[in-house]
Amino acid sequence: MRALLLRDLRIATRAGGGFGLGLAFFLIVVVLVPFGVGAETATLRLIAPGILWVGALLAALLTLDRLFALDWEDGSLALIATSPAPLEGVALLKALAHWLTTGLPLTLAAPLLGVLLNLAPEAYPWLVASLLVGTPALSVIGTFGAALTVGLRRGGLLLSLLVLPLYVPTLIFGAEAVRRGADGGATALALMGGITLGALALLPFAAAAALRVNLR
Amino acid sequence: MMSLGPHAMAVLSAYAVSLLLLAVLIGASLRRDRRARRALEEAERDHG
Amino acid sequence: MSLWDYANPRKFLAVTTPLLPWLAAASALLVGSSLIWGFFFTPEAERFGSTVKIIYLHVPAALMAINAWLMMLVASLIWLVRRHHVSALAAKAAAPVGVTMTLIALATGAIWGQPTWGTWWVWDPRLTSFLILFLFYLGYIALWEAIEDPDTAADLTSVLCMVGSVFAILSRYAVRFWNQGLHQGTSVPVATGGRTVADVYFIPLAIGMVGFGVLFVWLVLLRTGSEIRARRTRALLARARRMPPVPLATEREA
Amino acid sequence: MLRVRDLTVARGGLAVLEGLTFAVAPGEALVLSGPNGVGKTTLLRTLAGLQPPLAGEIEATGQAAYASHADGVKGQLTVAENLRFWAGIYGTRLTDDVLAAFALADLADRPARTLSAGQLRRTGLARLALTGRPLWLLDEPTVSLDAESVALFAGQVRRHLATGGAAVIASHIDIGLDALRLDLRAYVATETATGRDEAFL
Repeated sequence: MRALLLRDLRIATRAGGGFGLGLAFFLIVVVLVPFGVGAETATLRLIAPGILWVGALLAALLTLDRLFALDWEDGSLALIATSPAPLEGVALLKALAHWLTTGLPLTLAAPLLGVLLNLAPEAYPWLVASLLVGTPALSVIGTFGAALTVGLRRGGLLLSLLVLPLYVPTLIFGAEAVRRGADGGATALALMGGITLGALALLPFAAAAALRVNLR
Repeated sequence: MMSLGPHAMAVLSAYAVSLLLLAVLIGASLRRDRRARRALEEAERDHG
Repeated sequence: MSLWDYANPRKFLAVTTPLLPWLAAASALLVGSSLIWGFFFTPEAERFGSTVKIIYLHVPAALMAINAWLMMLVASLIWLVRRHHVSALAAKAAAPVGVTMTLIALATGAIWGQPTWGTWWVWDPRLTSFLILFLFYLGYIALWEAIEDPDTAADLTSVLCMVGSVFAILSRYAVRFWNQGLHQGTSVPVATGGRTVADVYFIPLAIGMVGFGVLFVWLVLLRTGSEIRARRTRALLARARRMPPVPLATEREA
Repeated sequence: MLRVRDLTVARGGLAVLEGLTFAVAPGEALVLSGPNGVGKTTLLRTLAGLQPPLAGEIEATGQAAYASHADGVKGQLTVAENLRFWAGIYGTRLTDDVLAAFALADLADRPARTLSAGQLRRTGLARLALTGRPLWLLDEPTVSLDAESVALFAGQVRRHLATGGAAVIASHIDIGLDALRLDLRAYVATETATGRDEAFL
């Protein structure tokens, strides 16, 4: 099983593997916002948590539809399905690979971008904590969406339509945790942690079921 | 008995929008049913 | 004759097709009378003036929007467990009805709030939950449309419906956490339709709720019938296109 | 090794083949022949467990390794990395003599996207050997191979059979193996639609 993770990471980091894609998209989105919203630092400070979180969400979404599509096109998904590796494990490892290539870099880069958006100084630890707890949920929910739409013609677009509503609770708690900071941020963080753990525990099974149906 | 008062516009527009949406739904459902029945009759006639 | 016999598409059609006209008439009568009664014959409420008349559309529609999704959830579970085609097609048939009811609930909710809130749309927790439910409906319907093979579509949409239901409930509480609610709720709790309304308003409302329920049943049975007929047409055409069997006398060495 | 009794397989809701009964003993190979679309791939996928049969039983004493004509080889990785990945999945090890057996020793460090069809197929076969599974299920293994590669392929399959393995190969062209042939045209499903559409017909 570890071999699958190593392979995916190796492919992602190879040329054209799209490792930096999610991170680059996140940078661009956040940098563009002031041009749209105006350079007024007061407004930027106000919306910074929301922008950073929505940027993270979209960046995660962007890199999802290639998750299974590559293995589907060259037939290795079918070969893995007939191997001793359980599809539930495959789904979880795909989510982990996605998190390592997209979620984690985002979390580390977010504070830098917080500076751009004039984020309140005491909010930085909350920003990193909320992203650290939230991005795994984005990855595993996204993996479920990718499993549902693998093999479909316009799968990428459909994937966004299916996955974005599922992101709402994580987005709300994530942004709230940063916005509320010391007073009330902890509850938001805890609730989001609950969602992430629940998603990590249950969604790989749903993703595996979807993969089996699609491989039929 | 029937004075809609200052919010007449709100009440009327709410009813209008809702009834329009219902009409679209019912119309589409009926048309879809007619089309499905016709297609089935043809299929059964040709391939029985 | 157990309930599961209705799972046979042919029997389902035989039983439900004659019912449709009656259901149509009943829903028209009930919904019509409740709207007419509510619109013309109820006095203005003190706090809302005439906008209270909107409850006759908003409350039943909101109720149906939620019930439609629950029905789809149950139908999806039945499909996954017992592989009855009718329940999968019923879930597919109910989605457009549910999404329309959600739209009605959203529109009437927003219009109703406009005079008191001063703006056309307010991120009130209840209304926002219906907005999220609307997105779930869109995803569900889009997934049905995107998949060729009917049985694969039924399986995948069932899984989506189950996962979506969990997240819809999570969203409900996340939205409440996110926005404590602009105001302390109207006299009639919007989604639950609880009885904090004077009798003179309640009777037409009750009729309206029953009316919308019958309308929902009629539309779902009608649309499920169409789905079954479309599926039968598809099966007949597929069978006709299939390879004609080749006689046995070929060089068979095995 | 593999025993099939009165098997019916379906594609897209409709029965494609029915009444299939055959057995493959260790050391034996079975070639499924018949025109394209008769259901060779569907049958192989059912034997591999990728899709459930409509009716009938499949009894396999040895575990099966499935190889579709898309070899599942990653272009960005080298041949060795690809094979080491599959060895990791199946819990076996990539050794030099496996590479030598499939004449891949000198290709080990080349990115897979630079390989020819024949070399790709040899990598696919090396993967099969790495699975350590006795029953090979091969779908159109000799497509786009020149005569010399086909002969090499047949030799490798013979070696696998010699070690007590078995193979079921779907191919509409002759692959030069002295194997049993099963023409699937004789098993095309008749009028009685027993597929998932049955409820609607």
